[in-house]
Amino acid sequence: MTGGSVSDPATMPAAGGPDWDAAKAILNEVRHALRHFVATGESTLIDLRAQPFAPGDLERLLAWLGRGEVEARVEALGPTRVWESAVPGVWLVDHRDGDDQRLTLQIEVAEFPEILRSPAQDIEQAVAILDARLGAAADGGP
Amino acid sequence: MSEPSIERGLQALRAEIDAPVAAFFSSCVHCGLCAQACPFYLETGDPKYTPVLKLEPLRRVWEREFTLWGRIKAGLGLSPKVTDALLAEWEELLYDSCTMCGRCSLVCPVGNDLQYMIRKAREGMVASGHAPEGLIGAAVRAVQTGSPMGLQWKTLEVQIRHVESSTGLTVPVDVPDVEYLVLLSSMEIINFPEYLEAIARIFDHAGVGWTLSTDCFEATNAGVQIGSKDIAATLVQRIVDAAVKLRVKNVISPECGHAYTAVRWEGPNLIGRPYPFHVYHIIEVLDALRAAGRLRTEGKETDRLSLHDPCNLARKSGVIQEQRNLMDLVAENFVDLEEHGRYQWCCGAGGGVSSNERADALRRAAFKRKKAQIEAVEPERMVTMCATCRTQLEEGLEEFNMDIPVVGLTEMLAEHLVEK
Amino acid sequence: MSDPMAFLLWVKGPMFNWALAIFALGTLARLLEIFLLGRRPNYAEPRGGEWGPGLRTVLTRSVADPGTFQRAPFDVLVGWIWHVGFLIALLLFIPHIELIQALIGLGWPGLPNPVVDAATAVTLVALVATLIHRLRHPVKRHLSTAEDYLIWTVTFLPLITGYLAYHRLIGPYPLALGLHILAAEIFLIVLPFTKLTHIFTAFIARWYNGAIFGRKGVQS
Amino acid sequence: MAASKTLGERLRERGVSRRGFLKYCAATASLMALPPSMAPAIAAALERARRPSVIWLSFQECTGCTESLTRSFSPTIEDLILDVVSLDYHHTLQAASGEAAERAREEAMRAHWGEYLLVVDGSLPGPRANPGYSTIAGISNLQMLEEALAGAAAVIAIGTCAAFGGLPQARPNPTGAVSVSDIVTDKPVINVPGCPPVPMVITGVLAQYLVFGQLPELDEYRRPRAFYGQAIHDRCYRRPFYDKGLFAETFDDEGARAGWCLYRLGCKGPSTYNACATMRWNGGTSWPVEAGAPCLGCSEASFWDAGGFYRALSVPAEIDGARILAAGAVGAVVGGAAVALTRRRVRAGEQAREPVTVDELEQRQ
Repeated sequence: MTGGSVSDPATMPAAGGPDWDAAKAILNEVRHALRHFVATGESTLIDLRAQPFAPGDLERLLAWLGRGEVEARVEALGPTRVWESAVPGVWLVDHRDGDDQRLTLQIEVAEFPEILRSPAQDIEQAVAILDARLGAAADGGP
Repeated sequence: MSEPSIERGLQALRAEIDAPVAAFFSSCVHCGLCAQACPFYLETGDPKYTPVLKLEPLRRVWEREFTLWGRIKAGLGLSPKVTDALLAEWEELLYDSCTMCGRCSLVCPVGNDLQYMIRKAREGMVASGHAPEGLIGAAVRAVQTGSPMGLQWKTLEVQIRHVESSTGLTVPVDVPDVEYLVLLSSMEIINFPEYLEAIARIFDHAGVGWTLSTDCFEATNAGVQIGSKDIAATLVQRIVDAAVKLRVKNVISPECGHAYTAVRWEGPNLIGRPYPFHVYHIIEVLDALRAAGRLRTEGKETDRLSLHDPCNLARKSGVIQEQRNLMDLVAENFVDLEEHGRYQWCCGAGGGVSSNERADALRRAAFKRKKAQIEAVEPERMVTMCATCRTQLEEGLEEFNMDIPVVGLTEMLAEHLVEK
Repeated sequence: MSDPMAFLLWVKGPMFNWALAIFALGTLARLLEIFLLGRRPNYAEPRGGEWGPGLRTVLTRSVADPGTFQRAPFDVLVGWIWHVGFLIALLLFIPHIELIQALIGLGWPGLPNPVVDAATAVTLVALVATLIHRLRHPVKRHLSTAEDYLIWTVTFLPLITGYLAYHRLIGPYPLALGLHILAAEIFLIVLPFTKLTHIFTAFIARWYNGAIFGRKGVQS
Repeated sequence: MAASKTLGERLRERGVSRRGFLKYCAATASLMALPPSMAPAIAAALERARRPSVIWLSFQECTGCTESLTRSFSPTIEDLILDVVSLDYHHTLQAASGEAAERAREEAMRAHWGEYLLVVDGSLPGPRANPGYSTIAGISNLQMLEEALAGAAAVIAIGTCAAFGGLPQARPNPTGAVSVSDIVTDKPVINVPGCPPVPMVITGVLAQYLVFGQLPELDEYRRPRAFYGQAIHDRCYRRPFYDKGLFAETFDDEGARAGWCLYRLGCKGPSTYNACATMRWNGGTSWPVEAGAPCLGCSEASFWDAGGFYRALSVPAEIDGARILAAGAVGAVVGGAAVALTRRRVRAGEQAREPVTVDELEQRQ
């Protein structure tokens, strides 16, 4: 946990919405996605890369969204950082490549981001992998 | 002696085109608002009476001969010529359905002075032989007898005797070096002899020096109405000669609208030089006397009175407040028509229409606009200061069985003079 | 491959210069055709001035008298709306101001685009209304010549093409913009040879009207 | 050539995990300017995608387009794309040179006849131009293009020169340069203009072909709508200033510092269709307008001949003031002369004129 708690007034978003156009449009989309999620359980992905942001807009938007309770890191084809914003169900997924250059930055409105879920096909092979690891241990592991 | 012809007509039209005319025709966008100012269109509903359309012959001459593109179009055969047939067709539009009241000139959003151009267009009609019979008759009588109605001095003389005997005053005739030469109109002499008596009494009351002239008593100008500057100049010259001969300081135009504009505004330009005297309408003179405290009146008319501004006097000459000052002097229940002064509506008889028997039906139709105005105010009597207007109002009101007498302002004023 | 772009460059380049040249030629010819005719001397004793009343009429004739407004409210209102809207679109749209500044070196602040856009939309509707009115009103229908409909079209086209280009409703964009510029050029070319000259001459006409009446002591 | 393996197989061979593949697909969707929800469809398509052969011909060009491509700041994705693409000939990037290089081209053409993707950057001297203005290995550009075209599945014209003629075609076009689509009539052409194109757009278009195996939706200029569907102006973060009428008047005034609209400084954003405003350059770092430079309109045909880069879009290329003044003078003379003639005629008429008399009037009666 690097962000403050949700109840910490110091990190609470300022009262009122952000006043710059790009953020307004995206937050409107987020709001719509949240309602849709509550109503149907379907998640939504919003690509933050292809947006007409002015310099600093993205940073301000991220700051405004704040930090929630969860932060995670995935290592696959370079690091992917995931954190929940101060708004429950609104996640930020920051995909980066091996050189830590950003590939995409997405808002995912869901219970948790898809990238965190263990792929079903991997789980199918999980017992085999576990056995392999156990076998390796029996053969002379630690 | 040559004859009227299309060539002479075109030449006359050409000679009339000046910078204002070119600016006006350049500006017309065919919005049709002039129709909304024209009693002839409004009361007949016939769009052919749209004022700007009445100018088509003049406009064509301008376009074909005075514009670059028009010359090219004419060269290509795309711009129709002005033919004798066209002028014949337009005779009704230029004479029967236009009193040159000038209301359209005041309403046109691009500022076209249509009345100014109608006057000019009539020059071409006369020169090409397309003037109405009634007006030709009046013009011929005016030139030949001195009066458009063929009235002789001896008729007036009888009236003078009559006035003298009823008032005990002397009507001055051919008295030189006085302040005012008084002109009359034939219609007044015949229909409203009260006017001369009123003048005699008012001027005696105010101590004004005045005279009639045996050389010229007629103020009206059939030449202006028909649209011939040659005839108009002849008639104006008679007035100038009489005034110069008697060495008067001022000439008074009678209770007649077009006579005033003819003498006051057109006259000097017809003869090509300024007058050695001033010209006033009788109402201007009376208001000046009032302002100078030389009119002492007693009593006031108590019935509900309204006022008809003659187009020529109000809209076309700026005499608007004067008659109201005089009304206030002698009437306590005076109410203006809704649109009055420079925005007044024409009675439908001016500009030669009343001399043109062919236009009778149109003239009566056009009156309906005035009638509606009068009905809206419901006066007990109408007051005016133009014999033509007065005749039209009387006839029209009678036709519609409206019991509203029409009086002349001068005579009404005379009735309230304090007796010596 | 570059046809619409070539078209745009043509209307922005050679055609634009031709249009302006024809406009200059026609307009100056017309103004001289008017002013050189002059007026005959007026010997009648004036009751009022000419310059003052003339200039006043130049301004006041923009507003209809109450009676005319009552009798023809549509003409007055819609006429005002579309003239003002047209002027807003023409003179207060930033790209137009840039063009004028490049041409004559004079510039002024423009209006925000949504305002100009709204004015243009209103003007388009008003112009369509004037056409319908012209086709239906007895006086207008009777008065109207082919030129009147031509002028309506020539006036309508720059607005509609500008609107379409601004909203990118037709493509490709160079074609849309090119059509708009071409429409404006047609307007300029046609102007000096048709009643569109009233853009200039109405003020001359109003001045003469005011002067003629003013001399007689009437504020027209 | 191991072209038979699918992309999915190749990725797994490289040890890419399923999460990695998911991430790859998300990045690819973003690259193709597709909604993120398309990622599963991309994943499914990529599982099946084959490795296409690409032959890249460079003609009258400055190598800026290739530079752009290799400066793409998503090396992983880039590597993957280029890895799954079999770039069989690219005379700047390939190791081979001289005759060996040309042989590689001929071999690739033979091996993938009818299936390879032909990428062209640079314009070429047209059929009526002197072919000597641009040759490779003694072969004229036109001949090489026509030979390569015959067996190509589709052509991608990379950069404004290939797409529209570009700077070589600028007046007076001494080499008779033409665009690829001026030559190609019977094969699908995708134009990817820009001087150079946004690197991510180049790879995005390749990825699109790779993933879906078909041409993307194109606009009137055969540009993929996904990247060229909106004007710079309509996606520009400075647009609100344009709408409010707030403009930088010079490059160093208050407005310029405050980031106001660059229209008055000549920005061609309103007439330019490209992805700069959203994709940005240098890995999303910035783009020309953000850097304070007006858009030059480099992805549009004829941008090179469309007048000054720093003149507002609505201002004509050249204003011929002398001609306008001359025309005005001619108008004045013609109008004046015409009026003078008319006036003389009227005056002569007036002098010869006989006054109207009442006798004449009566004649009519």
